[in-house]
Amino acid sequence: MINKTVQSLAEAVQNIHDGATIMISGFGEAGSPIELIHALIDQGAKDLTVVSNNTGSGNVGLAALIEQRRVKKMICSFPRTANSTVFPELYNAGEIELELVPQGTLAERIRAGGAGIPAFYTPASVNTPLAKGKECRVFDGIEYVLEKGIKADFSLVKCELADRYGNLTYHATARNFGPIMCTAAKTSIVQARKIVEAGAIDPEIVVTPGIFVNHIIEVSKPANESELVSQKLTYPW
Amino acid sequence: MINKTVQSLAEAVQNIHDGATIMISGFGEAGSPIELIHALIDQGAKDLTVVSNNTGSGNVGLAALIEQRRVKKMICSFPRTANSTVFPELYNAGEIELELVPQGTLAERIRAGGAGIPAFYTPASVNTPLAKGKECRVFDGIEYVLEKGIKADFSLVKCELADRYGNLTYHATARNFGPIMCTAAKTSIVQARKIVEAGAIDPEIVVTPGIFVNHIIEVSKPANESELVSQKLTYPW
Amino acid sequence: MVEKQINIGWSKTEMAQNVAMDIPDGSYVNLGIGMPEMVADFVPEGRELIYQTENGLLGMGAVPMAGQEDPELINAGKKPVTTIPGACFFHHADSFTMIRGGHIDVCVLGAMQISKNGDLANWSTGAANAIPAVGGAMDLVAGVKRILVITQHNTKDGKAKILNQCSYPLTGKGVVESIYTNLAIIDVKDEGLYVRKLGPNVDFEYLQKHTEAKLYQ
Amino acid sequence: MVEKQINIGWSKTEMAQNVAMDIPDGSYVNLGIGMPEMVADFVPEGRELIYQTENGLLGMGAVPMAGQEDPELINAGKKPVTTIPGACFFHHADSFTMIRGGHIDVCVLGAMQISKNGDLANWSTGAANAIPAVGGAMDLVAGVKRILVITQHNTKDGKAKILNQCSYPLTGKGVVESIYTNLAIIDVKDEGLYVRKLGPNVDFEYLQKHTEAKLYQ
Repeated sequence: MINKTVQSLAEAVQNIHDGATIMISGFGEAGSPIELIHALIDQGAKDLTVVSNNTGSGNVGLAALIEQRRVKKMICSFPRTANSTVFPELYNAGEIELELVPQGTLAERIRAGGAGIPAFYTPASVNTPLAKGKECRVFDGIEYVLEKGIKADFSLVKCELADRYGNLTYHATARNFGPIMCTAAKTSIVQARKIVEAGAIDPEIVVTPGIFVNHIIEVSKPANESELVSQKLTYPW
Repeated sequence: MINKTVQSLAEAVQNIHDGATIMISGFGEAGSPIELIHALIDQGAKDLTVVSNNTGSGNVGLAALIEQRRVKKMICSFPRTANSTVFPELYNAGEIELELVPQGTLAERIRAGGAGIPAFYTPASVNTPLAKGKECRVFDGIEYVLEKGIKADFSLVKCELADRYGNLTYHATARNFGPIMCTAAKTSIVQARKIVEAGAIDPEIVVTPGIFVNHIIEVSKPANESELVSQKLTYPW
Repeated sequence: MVEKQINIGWSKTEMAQNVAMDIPDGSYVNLGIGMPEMVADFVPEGRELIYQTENGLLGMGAVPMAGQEDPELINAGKKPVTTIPGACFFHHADSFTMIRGGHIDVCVLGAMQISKNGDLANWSTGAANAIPAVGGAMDLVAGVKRILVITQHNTKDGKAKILNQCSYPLTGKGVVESIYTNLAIIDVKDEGLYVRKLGPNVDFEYLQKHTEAKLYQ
Repeated sequence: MVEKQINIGWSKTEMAQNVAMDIPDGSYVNLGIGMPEMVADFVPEGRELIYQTENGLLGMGAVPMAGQEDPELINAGKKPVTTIPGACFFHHADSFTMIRGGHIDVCVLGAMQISKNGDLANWSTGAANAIPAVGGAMDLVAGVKRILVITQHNTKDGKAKILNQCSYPLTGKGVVESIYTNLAIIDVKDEGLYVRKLGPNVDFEYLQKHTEAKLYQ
């Protein structure tokens, strides 16, 4: 019987290796799989390339992973956020690389990676510094830049409901990058607020089909990043 | 107040002009907006380019539109189907053009058209006659072919539920090309089995966001193409 | 002296009102972070606008009541929002299908600099030590049908923001349709910058003096 | 004479069984129209396979009981199907994200011709008067991890289907992993076609005689 459920956060992230490329869902704190990130901190993998829209805030979650010097490169659209000090300090000290990508291009590159599209043309960033060194091409009189699909070794994603096949639903704007990141990683690791019986999710409302998911762990009461930050907590506690 | 509902099938299709490119949803009869197609037959527009996975069956729906000599070109992946005689006859007589596109490339070209992606690379059809004359390019040692996004003037789509904003859900495998065709047409015209109050569709389960839809008409008891075909009916009746 | 007079030009709320007046009924609208968000408070009666936020919500409603916030129901500025009946959620690739695909009618953005041909710079000063952060701005200006800019006419230290050429890195080239400042409403046309309306107690000469690029009436 | 003996090789159901044996537990599988569909009936006990059909269903179940058919719940062959608990529906672009993106483990397809280096021709004879129809075959062979072909070893008029080079237009080049015929199971390797298993009462010589391409043991 197919059952993608695992019994602990540690088991969920156990195979992540040094040098891995990891996609991490979330837009700010919404959709950020904070418990999985903390498990990854405990697990020890380093020299990571992380693909995520932001760089975390305070000293928990993604910011804590960066603070532990485990991330050598960030691929993101908006590395500055409220209460984000860890990334800016390391960046200014030259201790972390940044690949800055327009948000829509980031989303499309991830989707392309998952969909077997090696490269596509987009109008975003043409005539800006972010298109520098990239191939530009005119279609029907408009200039576009060639962007490549991104794949990852792992994705860490937060969702709402999951079943044993890995079918997922999300909550509100926590959906954001989760569905496309599940498609673009060799191994997708998902924390669900609740794991339900196969068939409990209406086939019409599944957002992420199980084929894109490898491991599921139930985290019934996920922390809110902003609360941890307001309490000035640092991970590891 | 935004209200995209129209009062008749005739009103829904009234602006379709000669020479228009029209996307028509459906995979076989599942999702085929047969009442909208019949309204288009009544309306009279001609010299149409139709983008649809198949070419219809019997002498109703898309097959009837073709039989009326209103389609100058079909863009599709599978023009032969059970009970499809109209297209093959006209094609062999040289009276209709065919652009044959692999099904996944067809879907991705439609999605690209809707997403502002003018062109993308795909591995499908490389080294086959369908890649002939197209640009090929190697990424990471694998050969891909450049394919262009497709846009349409109109799309005709069948859905399950709709609200006044044009938010849509679908039924089972009738979903197929509907969601992407709504994104790729300047004007998307949708027949819904039921029009419901705004807010009656849970925001988490909307498949087509209303922004992609222009006109909605309720067709509460749509015909099944296969039943009409087995009765050997011809449209116009 | 004219500069010291109190009621020169429009207030921020009046600026937001000016923008809101130019958005037709039924439009799909994306509002940038900051001053652009104010536009939603001044939509003329009888018009219904639908707000898209690029983090995955179409049909964004008002700010929630205190205590009703959901940390996973937020806007692009990461602030709590609500949904209207008829809203829907979607993932980021679908969100930018709306944006890049030309489905959003109007986007209202802030600006650091605007050039006479409608170039916009609003994401980076290009300073060596600044952490660059672009978000969705480049996708929005490349894809949305109409880009309206709302900004103070001059920088805090009195420098012109409407220039012959932007010195900061561009967000997009030739993308701005109209500029709504505290001093004027200016349309970007092929032939140059045309003043459509002057703010209260602003005359053309005064406006030109505070603008590097040549203005036309 | 050997050719007239009755029980040479496998029956169609045995061929389907041979394919089913080679699909591991937990695989995501796409079955082509026709003989490939039979594979689902012979999955060994204890294995759970998930069937994808490219028209938008993952978790396809058995054929519905008479009278329970839904004309909008069909497979790629446009025949009525059912769903298993844990199924889901999706649109065509998402479906081919699964296929093109390498997420489907196994695809079982029919064939008109297969070449010694694994080229597959299964969509068109290239005849002038034939209506060409490709469907999802080219996307499947380009994207799915393992392409298994199930086919009669020879054409109805006795011609070889396993050739040095395909004469029909290709579906894909070098895509076939293994060929399951009534006479043998043959693996396509870099060095050539290797016979893994001979059918009942088939010897290597007989097999080679019915095959244009050179076979290895």
